[in-house]
This record gives sequence, structure tokens and C-alpha cells, in this order.
Amino acid sequence: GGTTKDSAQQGADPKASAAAPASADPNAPIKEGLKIAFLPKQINNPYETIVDKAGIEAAKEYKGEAKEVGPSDASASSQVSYINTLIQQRQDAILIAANDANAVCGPLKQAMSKGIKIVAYDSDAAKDCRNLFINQADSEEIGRSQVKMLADMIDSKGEIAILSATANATNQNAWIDFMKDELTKPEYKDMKLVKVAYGDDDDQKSFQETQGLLQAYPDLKGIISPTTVGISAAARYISGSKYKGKITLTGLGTPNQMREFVKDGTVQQFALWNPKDLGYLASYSAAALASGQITGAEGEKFTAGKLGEYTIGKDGEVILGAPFVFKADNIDEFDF
Amino acid sequence: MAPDVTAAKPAEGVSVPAGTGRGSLGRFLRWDVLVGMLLVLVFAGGSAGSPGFASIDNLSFALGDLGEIALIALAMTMLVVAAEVDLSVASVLGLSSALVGSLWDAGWAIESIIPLVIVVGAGCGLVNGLLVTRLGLPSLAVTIGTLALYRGLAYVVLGDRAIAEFPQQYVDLAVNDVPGTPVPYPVMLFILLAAVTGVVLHATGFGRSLFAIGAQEEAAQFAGIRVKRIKLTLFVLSGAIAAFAGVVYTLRYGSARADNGVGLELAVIAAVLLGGVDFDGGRGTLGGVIAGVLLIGLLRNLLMLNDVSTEIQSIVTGLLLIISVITPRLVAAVGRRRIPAPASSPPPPES
Amino acid sequence: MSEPGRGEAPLGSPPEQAPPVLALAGVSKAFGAVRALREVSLQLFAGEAHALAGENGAGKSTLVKTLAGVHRPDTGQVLLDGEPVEFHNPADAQQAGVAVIYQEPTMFPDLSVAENIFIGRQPRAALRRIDRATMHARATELFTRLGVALDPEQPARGLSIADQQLVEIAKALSRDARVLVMDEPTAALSGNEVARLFNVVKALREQGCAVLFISHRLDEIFELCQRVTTLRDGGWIASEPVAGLTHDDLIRRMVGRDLDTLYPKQETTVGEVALRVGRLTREGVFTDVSFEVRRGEIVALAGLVGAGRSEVARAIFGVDRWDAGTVEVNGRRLPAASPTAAMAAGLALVPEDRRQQGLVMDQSIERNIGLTGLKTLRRGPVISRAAERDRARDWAIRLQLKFNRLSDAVNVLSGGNQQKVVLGKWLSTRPEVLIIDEPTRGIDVGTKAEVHRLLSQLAADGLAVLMISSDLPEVLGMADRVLVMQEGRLVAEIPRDRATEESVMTAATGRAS
Amino acid sequence: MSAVTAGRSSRGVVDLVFRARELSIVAALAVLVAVTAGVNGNFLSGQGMKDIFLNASILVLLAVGQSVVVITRNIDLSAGSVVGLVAFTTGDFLAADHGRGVVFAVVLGVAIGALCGLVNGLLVSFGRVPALVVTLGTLYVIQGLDHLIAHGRQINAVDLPPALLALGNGTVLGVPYLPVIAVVVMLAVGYYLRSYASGRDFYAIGSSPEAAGLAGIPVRRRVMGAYLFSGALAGLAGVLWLSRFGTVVADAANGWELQVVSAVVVGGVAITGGVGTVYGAALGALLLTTITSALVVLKVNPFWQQAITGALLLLAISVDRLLALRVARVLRRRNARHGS
Ligand SMILES: Nc1ncnc2c1ncn2[C@@H]1O[C@H](COP(=O)(O)OP(=O)(O)OP(=O)(O)O)[C@@H](O)[C@H]1O
Ligand SMILES: Nc1ncnc2c1ncn2[C@@H]1O[C@H](COP(=O)(O)OP(=O)(O)OP(=O)(O)O)[C@@H](O)[C@H]1O
Ligand SMILES: [Mg+2]
Ligand SMILES: [Mg+2]
Repeated sequence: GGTTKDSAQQGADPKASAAAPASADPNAPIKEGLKIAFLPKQINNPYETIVDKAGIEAAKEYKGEAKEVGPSDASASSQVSYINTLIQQRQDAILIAANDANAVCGPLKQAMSKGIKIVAYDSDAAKDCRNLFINQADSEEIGRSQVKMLADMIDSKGEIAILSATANATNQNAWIDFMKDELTKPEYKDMKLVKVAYGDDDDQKSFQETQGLLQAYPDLKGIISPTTVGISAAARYISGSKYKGKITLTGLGTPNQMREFVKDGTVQQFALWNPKDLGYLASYSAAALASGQITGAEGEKFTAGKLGEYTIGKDGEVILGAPFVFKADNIDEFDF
Repeated sequence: MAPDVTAAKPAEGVSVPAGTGRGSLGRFLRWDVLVGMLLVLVFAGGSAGSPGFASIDNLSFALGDLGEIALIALAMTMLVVAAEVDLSVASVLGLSSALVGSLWDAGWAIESIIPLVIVVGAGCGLVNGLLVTRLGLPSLAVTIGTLALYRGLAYVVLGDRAIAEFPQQYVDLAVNDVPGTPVPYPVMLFILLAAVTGVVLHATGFGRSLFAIGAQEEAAQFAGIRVKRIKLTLFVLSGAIAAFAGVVYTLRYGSARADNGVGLELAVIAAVLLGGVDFDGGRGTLGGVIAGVLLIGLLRNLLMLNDVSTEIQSIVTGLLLIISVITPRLVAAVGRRRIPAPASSPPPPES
Repeated sequence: MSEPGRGEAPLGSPPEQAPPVLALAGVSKAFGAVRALREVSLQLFAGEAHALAGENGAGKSTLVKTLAGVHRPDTGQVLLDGEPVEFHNPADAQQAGVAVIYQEPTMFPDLSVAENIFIGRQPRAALRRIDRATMHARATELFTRLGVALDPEQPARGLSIADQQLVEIAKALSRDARVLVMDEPTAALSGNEVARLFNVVKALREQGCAVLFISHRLDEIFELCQRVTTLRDGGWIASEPVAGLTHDDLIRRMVGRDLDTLYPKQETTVGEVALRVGRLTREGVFTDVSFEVRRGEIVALAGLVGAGRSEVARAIFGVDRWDAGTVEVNGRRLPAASPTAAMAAGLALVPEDRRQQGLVMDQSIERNIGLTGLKTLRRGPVISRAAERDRARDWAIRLQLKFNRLSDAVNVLSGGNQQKVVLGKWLSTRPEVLIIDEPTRGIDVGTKAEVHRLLSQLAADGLAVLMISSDLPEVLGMADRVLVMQEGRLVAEIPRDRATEESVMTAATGRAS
Repeated sequence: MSAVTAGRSSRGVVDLVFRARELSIVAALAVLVAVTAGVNGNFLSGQGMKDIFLNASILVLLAVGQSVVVITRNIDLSAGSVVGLVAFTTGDFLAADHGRGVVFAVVLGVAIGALCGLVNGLLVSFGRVPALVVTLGTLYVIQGLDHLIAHGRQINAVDLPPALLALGNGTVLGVPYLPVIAVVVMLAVGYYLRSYASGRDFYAIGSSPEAAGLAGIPVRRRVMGAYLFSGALAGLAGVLWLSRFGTVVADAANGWELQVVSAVVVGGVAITGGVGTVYGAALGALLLTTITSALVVLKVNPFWQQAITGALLLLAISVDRLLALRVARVLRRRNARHGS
């Protein structure tokens, strides 16, 4: 209970008075000792761990106390329990990678009503339930660029497929929508998306789905796997099968996972933003919010430490930057 | 009409002094009572040691968070007492959630969605029940199958869509407290249902039948108990309650998705087992189960408040389960040792 | 208790100097408040069959389990060849050459009959593999010795109780044991099989095996055994040679008083038909069974083991489906396969397998007795515990049940007392037709007489009783009419005045007519 | 002796039924493969077959271990979590020390798995507590430990010795190692269970634990052994998982416990103990994995895949059951004709 109660509590809470100040003070200093919590989709997900660790490091720079808490299953319901806990602990800001944009909304609103700043990162929550969304890259940009990248490698010709995470994965679904849209452009008239498969971010399942795709569509030319688990499982399968060299795989992956397959030629290139930068930026934006530098309104600016200045875009979105493309000649420069 | 056979040694059996030490000790140290005591301990410790734990807000939230598990646990308790199990409950919950979403999306009124969904849930239960009673298949196997089937149907219904924006007055019903209490409406409903279930299970003929079926099915059948019909009823009930829990879940989170409640079945079963219900059937109390549900929920809440990581929470839950079955044996062993007769051997198989 | 067990030397008893193969000295065993054995001593000699007699709950099975290593004595000792030993588990006792047939069969339903016999000590071939051929051959050989036609490779599931008992016997024989302990091995057997068993046991005894034999059929004790030890309420009463004892002596030792008659048959007036069965058929089990039972009448259903009598009873009561035919109670036809309807019509069935069918073993006496009265014990929607307890106490007293507390689980009762609980459970429904399958299986003489008196009186009060029994004297002593089944068919109906051992057995074996 | 002959002929039928459990799975597999291959020839190509067997191998190993436990009327829900723990910890060791070889990895993995099995076995057999509760408990504990150790890290293929990776993808005479290992283990265990006295003990215990005690079977030791074995096999499966996927995070085989139990049940091992063979269980595992692959190849809408898998699972156990009931009826009639 108590997830969308916006009555009653407001007056009782001392911090409530500080909630939602009418205007931002861009020159306000970052407060010391801010209590900040990262709530990833799932603890133990290596990608999320990299992001959150970088965020926690960043908090040390501005003398905040940051921590990472979260469920071991990627479910919204567990995240909701954690939000409740974080409210009870009176954190100054909660950073969340939402498993379900709507399901976490009620409790997030309640947190906001108590003066807690909410920053969504990696995966957005519904717009009115958070102050800011730190987007790793513009969703549209990710979706379209993946198609472009694959098209370059297969000369914009042939059947392609997508190997996604779970059917309900918010990010992947958003990107896939843009990919489909991109494919309607005339330059891709010879490329045909034959199937979206779901590997559920599970090695074995992604493996089997890849096999199935290759058997079911013998003329398949390319696969886009916009998920780190999916792309590494697919790469591993292809590298050990007769399809190696015949099929082009790309998508989103971490360099450490993919290094072997880039080196052995299974994969030519794939993309990802720098997850450390994502955590770093999210951490600073939370601090800026909690210190009153910004309120989350469009056009406000803040400085994110070493990353420099960022401007808040439409709907409270801050975009980290363009995704980075990893290839054989640059992959060894990265370790994450 | 019964003949007079009371002549010889009439009082022999009755005159044996009742209530040796073991009985009362054993009764007191039953596991369900221990769970209750543990619960009180957690509560007391939490209130004293963790600011925020005993706040109305937090308790209300923690209770509400247990709502679905608690509801499903009611039906599951009766099933397990009757030596059956329903692993498909979480999938029925998911299917129900998906249906609520897609029907709402299609413009149906919530008032007509809810009964329909409950009927579908009952239908799911009926399928389980028919496979178990008509074909004589073990329910563990059947419901592993329907666990996949019903979850699959949820995806068929809703695919990758997520439906939100349910009418506020229903969301409020799923979320808000009964005025003047820290008890959310679904939990209040649970309390009422639990009272009914408790009476049914422990004080009515139906309840007696369940225990008899669980302990010795054939004997129950020979005593004129309609074993199959009762089991079928239980499965239907379990399906209907799971579907209703799906409605509550959907409204509480304001989000209908095909993957809602994945894995919830193990949480329910863990709570039922922690409450001291014997998985082999024929033994257990509803009070124990309720204490078990609350213990798991409040303990997790307390651990979370103290920033204990989810890994440790998992380990604590597991250990609790193990302790829940080990302790009664230890108590029994100690109890036996205290009695003049040190019985060294296992309970004999016969007379 | 001075020097029990050594009366004057009976015929064929071993020389004095040879110590007993297996002995108990001053053994006590208690379960909670129940003192199942109190300072009991017993000596088993090679080449001698020793009987153990006592009422239900006297402690016979407990003594057996102490010998078998299932229980460890609280005080006292087990002596093997005069040396104290400690059996920590059944395996230890088996190692020492003690083979035990427990009162209730202990089968592995999923294993083959042969494996049931040889489990844990299968004949080995090269590389310690199991030699199945030898195993089956040896099982067949055992069955031939016992004169039964059982297929060693058939799974044990679905064996009748009698067949299970025979497998148990084969298992014990296969051990070539020095001591053979048999706890009511004949309770489920009929005359032929008992005779075969006795021949085999006698042969074993002559080869020097020591035998401990328990039975509630006193004739069997007199036929097989040289010595008898009597227990009463867990205490030792006497150990003496069988020769020179009379039935009445033995009963007096067991019961502590004289018994007037075992078959107190009352004269009754026979009323209208209460149960009518017409051409009842269950394919592959029984065919065209037609008969009627009238009020006040006790009709016995006799036949060899496996003739299908219990199956008929189960079908009438509705536990099994029937394929054709009709069942009427008081003129009203019963629907097929509905025990509930049968009960509502006034039918009651005391089943033959009390552990599986008659009782919920883990539940208390009062719950078991209350189970058939869930509707009548109601006060409003809930069961009245007081009413339940009263009903249980009432019947416990009437049936002279021996128990500690009504809330004790029935599985701690002795076999005979369990049977009484089943009886109480069904009589408390105040039935108009009582079908009772093997009413006194495993019941001591005293109680047997009580059960018989009870049946008589019930009939006199207007109850129609259909009694299935493999105990021929019981059939002859109690029945107004005897129906005989053979291989699933009703082959004869013999009125009381013409029923003799001869006439019934002739019909049952199908030798004449 | 007419009864004996009747017995023998009826035994023929019974035997057939018992074998039919496996035969019916083989038939189901054949139909599935034939239909799929009919639609898409690639399914039966060399690569296609290799994939099917590779996919099934790990599940087969787990199913073999599980069936030994289930035959004793117990259950091991923790098997999946053991795979996860072993895959990660072994990978962690190897990544830290490149010098170690495959043998070390296998020994380490099996040892960790056996240790988990030992704990289960001790609790179940000496604590005399219900297996389902205990192993659900250890499932949570092992999973927690695994996550605690992993703490969000991941093992990458580059960190692992190439020999280990070759184990997961390499072949002998064109046959991949994994299925070879799985088949060898299955055959060995199947032979042991059928032909050795101690193997039969497992069936006896599952058939009637009380009777087993009275028959002098070392019940505790055997149950202990079953868990130890199941744990060790799960450990082996964990190492193979590592070698196959290269990239491992903490939740490898997460949630597999129910899948393994499904495989065992579909394979005709009775959940109530005492009945079934590891061959059946292995075939069950093969069938389950093949269904998943076939559905993809048949271009079934992914949203229908899970529902169809569930329905097929139900179909498999129902048909099996109906067959058994039918044969029982035939047997009864036969009995009637021959008399008893
Ligand atoms: N495991 C047990 N726990 C408690 N009481 C027991 C247990 N086993 C036996 N008893 C009690 O010990 C007494 C002796 O029982 P036992 O089975 O030895 O009798 P018995 O002479 O074999 O009777 P019957 O002829 O009916 O088989 C009975 O009162 C019985 O209730
Ligand atoms: N549970 C069972 N499953 C399969 N077959 C059975 C079962 N019980 C009995 N049978 C078989 O049915 C036939 C009839 O058995 P039934 O028990 O009716 O005989 P009965 O005349 O009552 O003998 P008994 O004295 O053993 O009770 C026998 O061949 C027996 O082997
Ligand atoms: Mg006895
Ligand atoms: Mg019978």
C-alpha cells in the first residue's frame, strides 16, 4: 500500500518544504554529504555494475555518499520494494534504471513528494515520475545507427534479423521500433527484417535462438543484437559453427565480452557508449538536482565534473553522447 | 441399537493418565508457533533497531507488498495439506495481468474485466485439476507444464506490450489503506479470506477431509470423501485466487505485462513451507503459513532497510527454510531424550 | 521373574548344554507412557518352533522388532548364542542370521517380485553385476516350495495382501536364516497356503532352524509349535511346552480369564431384503454376482484368497466402478462408483487393508472415528470437537480399545486395536447394511469373541451383515448363509445347517458340483 | 502352472509398457524432427544435428543426476544454482591463473558441485527432512553465494584457457565433446542402476523407504550418494557451461531447476520415486531442447513458443499416462481370461 498516496504525508515531512523549489539556482554549490542511491535493473548484471561503480566513484569527487542497492532479478516489483526502503532511509536522490516504466511510477512519485530527487538512467521511467532521464544515447540514434552499421557491412542487401533481450525489455523495444522505422527508408529497400527473436538475456536461450534463426532463414545475411548477453552468445555460436564468415553480426556489446570474437573475425564491429561515463553523468546530475542547481526543466545547464557541461533537453532528457563503435583496431584500448 | 459390549473393563483405555511431559512440550515447540515467535522477535528487533521500520508508511507498504503472495498462499496451503501443489499460480497471475491489460486497452470496463479474468483463472485451475484427478498425474508435473503454458498464453495475449493508466479509483483500491488503519484494502480482504480459510481448514468437515486426503488418500476415499471432487475444487479455487491476485498486482503496480509475477510461485511455496505445512500433505496450520508469509516479508524489509544486500537476503531466506524443517526434528529428538524412554529408532512402519 | 522359558524339556528339544540361538533377557521397551514390554525373557532354540501368544497390544510385535534390530531395548539384553549383542539396525540382525516376517508386508511395489525377495543380496555374476537369471530361478524355486504360482518378474504392485504375505515368506526363507521370526504370517492366508507354509517351516525346523511364530489362530500354534510364551500387557506370563496345554489354558494365560464361547451366535428373525446385488460384473475381476442379504442376517462370503470377494465388496460400496449389474439398498438402486451415495443409503464397508484403506494412520483415534461422521458432527458449519470426542470415547469403550489418549495417532496402536478403530469408525455411522471384510484378521481371541458377539447383536437388532472371511471356523460359526466365490463367480449358496468345512471348501476349490 | 504362463505373457506387455515410456519419447522426437526437417531441411544438416546435441548435453547431464535423486523419492531443486556457482567460481579461478588446464577445471567444478550435493544429502538423509524444502533452501543459499562471489563481475572468453573453450566447441571424429560426455555418463549410470545391487537400492528406497530400512538397505548412505552424485554432475555441467559459453555471469542456468525436473518427468521418471530410467530422463531432456529449437526453425511466433512448449509437455505426460492406464486395463482383462 501507500504507493500513490500524495495526501497526508506532505506536511509531516520536514524535507517536503524543500521539495520542488520553484526555480533553479545555477550557481548553487553542490552540497556535501548528499545521500545518493543507485537502483539498477538487476544487481549482478556486469554492465549495470560498471555504470553504478562509476557513479559511486563520481560521488566521492563531490563528497557525497553513494551506494548501489537492488534486486537480483530484473523485475519491477522488487525495485518497488527497494524504492520504499530508500524513501524510509531518506535518501537525497534515487537513480533508477527502471525495469518497467509504469510499475515503478507510483512509489517514485511518492519519493518525489518527500523531496527526493529522481534520476532515471539507462532505462527510463514514465516522464512524470522522475526529474531527469540520463539517456546513454538518443534512442532514435541508437536504433537508426545500428541499422546503418549493418547495412554498411552487407551492402544494404539481404535478410536480417534482430536478437533482442526479453520481449518486455523497454530499451530494446524502443530501439527496435526505430530500427523498423529506419528500414522503411528507400535506401534499405533490399534489406528485409524477417524476424525479431528473444533470447531473454539468457546464454543458452540466446544461443538456441541464434541457431534457429540461421536454420530457419538460410539466406540470412545479418543479425543485430542490441543486448550485451545476446550479442556475445550469438558471436560465440557463430564462431564455432559453419556460419562463421557468412553472417554479419553487430549490435551492442562490451569490449571485454567481444574481444575474442572481433579478433577471430566473427564480428567486425559493434557499438556501445561508455558505461562509466553514463554512471558518472547520472551521479553528477543527481547531485545537481539535489543541490538545487537544476530542477529538471528543459534548457537548464549543469557541469558534470570531467565530462563538462550538459544541457537538459526535451522531457527532462540528458543525452550522454553518440555511441562508440568498437573495431579490431581500437578494441584493445578499452577494458570494461 | 448398538449392543451392550461395555461390560468388560470399561474404563481401561480412558483411565490412562493423559498429558505426559512430552505432549505439552511438543505442542508448545511446534514449528508454526516458533515461526510466530520469530516474527514477534523480528518485529521487536526491527522497531527498536531500525528507525523507519515501524513507521505506518513502511508497515503499510510491507503489508501491501505481501498481498498477492498472501492471497495465493491461502489456496496453496489447502492444496499442500491435501498433498497436491500448484506451481502454475504465478503464471495464472501473469495471464490474468495480461488479460486485464489487453481488455482494458480494448476499451472494456474494469467492472466486467475483473469477473471475466477470475473465471479464466478458475478455468486454468480446472485444467490443472482435471489433469490431476481424471488422469491421475502428479500435480507437480502437471503444474510445471501449465506453468509454461499459462505464461506462454500471457505472452500470446499481450506480447511485448505494457499497458498502464488504469482508472484511478481502482488503483486506489489496490494501493490505499483502509481509512484509519495501516492496512491496504487488498490486505484487509486477505484478512477476511484468511479468517474464512482458517475456519474452513481447521474446523469444518471439508477441512478434515483435506487433512485426511493428504495423509492417506485411499482411506479418505473409503470413508466416503469425494476425493477427486474436492481436489478439483481446490485447483479451481487456486486458479481463481491467483487470477484475482493478478488483478490486484496489475492495479497496484499500474502496469499490465506478460511477465508480471515471474517466479512468484517459489516465494509462495517457500512461505507455506516455512509456515510448517508438510509438503507430503496431511499436516500444517494456516496460522503458521500466515506467520511464514509475514516473517519472510518483514525480515526482507528489515534487511533491506539495513542495506543488507540482496544476496544475503537470499541466503537468509534459504537458511530459514532449512531451519524450519530441521528445528522440529531437533525439538522432537531433544523431547524424546527427556522422556524416560530413549527411543533410538525411527518411527516404525507399523503396529 | 525367575528363569523363564525353561519348563520341562519338550519332545525334540536340544540338549541342555546348547545355549539358545537367540534370546531376550529382561527386556523392557516403552513408547512414551506405553510400556510395550516389561522385563520379558525368551529363548529360541535350534530345531524348535516357539509360539508367542497374547492379546492385541500385548507386545508381540514390539518383541519381534526388538529381535529384528528395529527397536533397541530400553533395558535388558539380546543374546546371540549366549553372548550379548546389540543390533543397531535391521541389517545387523540380518547379518546375525535373523530373518523376520513383519506383521504388515513391507513391499517395494515398483520392483519385481524376485527383486523384492533378494533386494540387497542379489546373486552376483562377473564384475559384481546382478545375475538376473539365477535370481529368477531361485525365486521360482522358492515359490515352488511354497506351492504358489507367482511370476518372479511381475511387479509387486497390485499383489493381493495374501500374495504379498507369500512374497514376504519367500523373502525370509531365501535368507537361509538360523532364526526365522514370523509375526502373524498366516493372518491373510487361507487353509491351503497355511498348510504349505507349515510344511516348509517344519522342514526348516528339522534342519536346525529356530522359529518364532505368532498367530491369533490357536490351532496353528498347537499344530506347529513345541513351546509357547505368553505375554499380557507387555509382561511375561509363561513359557511352557505346548504339549499338555489345552486351548482354554492358553486363552486363560492370554486373557487372564475364561472365555465362554468364540462364536456367540444369536438367534434372530430375518426381515426384508436390505441389500440386493444383481448380476454385478466388473470385467476381468468378477462376473454375474447376484445375491441378497436380509435384515437380521449374517451372510458370509467365503472363497479362496483371490477369489474376488473383496473386489465385490469394493464395487458394492462404490469405491470401484462396476461394468454391469445393479446394487439396491432397501429397494433403492445405488449409482455406480459413489461411496457417498452408498453411505447415505445406509451402507458401511470395513475394508480388508486397514493401513491403506481403513485408517488415516498419522491421525488421531478420534479423528479417524469422526471421519465417517463429518456431517453428523457438525454444529452449524463447524465440527464440534466435543461431539467428536464423545463419539470416539463412546466407541472406544464399547470396543474395549486399548489406547493411551484419544488424541494419539492410530499408528502407535497394535494391529488389533487398529482394527477396532476401523470398526468403531463404521459402526458409528449406524449403518443398515454392514459389509465387513476380514473382520477379525489379526485380532486376538478375546477381542474376536467380542467382535463376533457384536456382529451377532447388530444382526439381532436388525442389521444386515455381509461378512467376508478367510477364517473357516468363523464363517461356519457366525453365518446364517454362506456364499462361496471361486475365480470371480458365485458358485454356491449353502444354508447354515448344511455348511461344513467340507461343503464350503469343496465349493471354493471347485472340485465337485 | 497356467498362471505362470499367463504371468509371462502379461509380463511381455508390462515390459513393453516400461520400454514404451522411452519408445514413446523416441517416437515423439522422431515426429518432431521429421516435421521440422520436412519444413526446413537445414534442421537435419550436420550443423543442425550438432546443434541439437550440443544444446541438450548440459540438460541431459543435469537430468541424469536429477533422476537418480528422484528415483529415491527425493528431489534436488538446487541443481541449476549449482551450475551457476560452479560456472562462475571455476571461471574465476581459471581467469586468475592461466596456467591451469582443463583437468583442473573439471576436478574443481566437480568438487564444488559435490560439496553442494553433500550438504543437500546430509540435510536430507541425516536430518530426515523433506527434500523439496531443503533443496529449495539450498537453492536460495547457493544462488546467494554465487551472486555474492560474482558481485556483478563477468568471466570473459579471453580470460579462459583455450583448451577449455575447445572442450565446449571442439569435436572428436566430427562429434562434439559435450554430447559424448553426456552419453557416456548416461550409459554408465544407466548400466549401474540396472545391473548393480547398490543401483537397485535406489529404486527400492524410492519404492518404499520404510521397507528399504527393514530390508537392511543403507538408506541414508544411498540417499546421500544420490545427492552427492547429482551435485557432482551439476558441477560437471557447470564446467561444461563455462567451456561452451565462455562468457559467464552469475546467473548461468538460473531458473533451470524446473526445466530439469520437467525433463525428468517427461522422461518417465515418476516424481513419486522408484520408477524410471536415466535413459528416459536423458531423452526427455533431448526432447525439451529439441522442441525449443524446432519452434524457432518452424518460424513459430516467439510469443507462442512458450505456450506451445507447455502444451507439448502436458501432452507428453498425458499420453504416457493414458497409455499406461490402457495397458493396465488390457492386463486386467487378460488376467480374467487366464484365471489366477
Ligand atoms: N512406535 C510406537 N509408538 C508408541 N506406541 C507403540 C509403538 N509401537 C507399539 N506401541 C504400543 O505398544 C503396545 C504393544 O504393541 P504391539 O504392536 O507389540 O502389540 P502386538 O502384541 O503385536 O498386538 P497385535 O496382536 O495386535 O499385533 C501397544 O499398546 C502399542 O500401542
Ligand atoms: N490392488 C489390487 N490391484 C490389482 N489387483 C488386485 C488388487 N487387489 C487384488 N487384486 C487381484 O484381484 C483378484 C481378487 O482379489 P480379492 O482381494 O478380491 O480376493 P479375495 O477373495 O477378497 O481374497 P482376499 O482373501 O485376499 O481378500 C486377485 O487375483 C488379486 O491378485
Ligand atoms: Mg502385532
Ligand atoms: Mg479380500
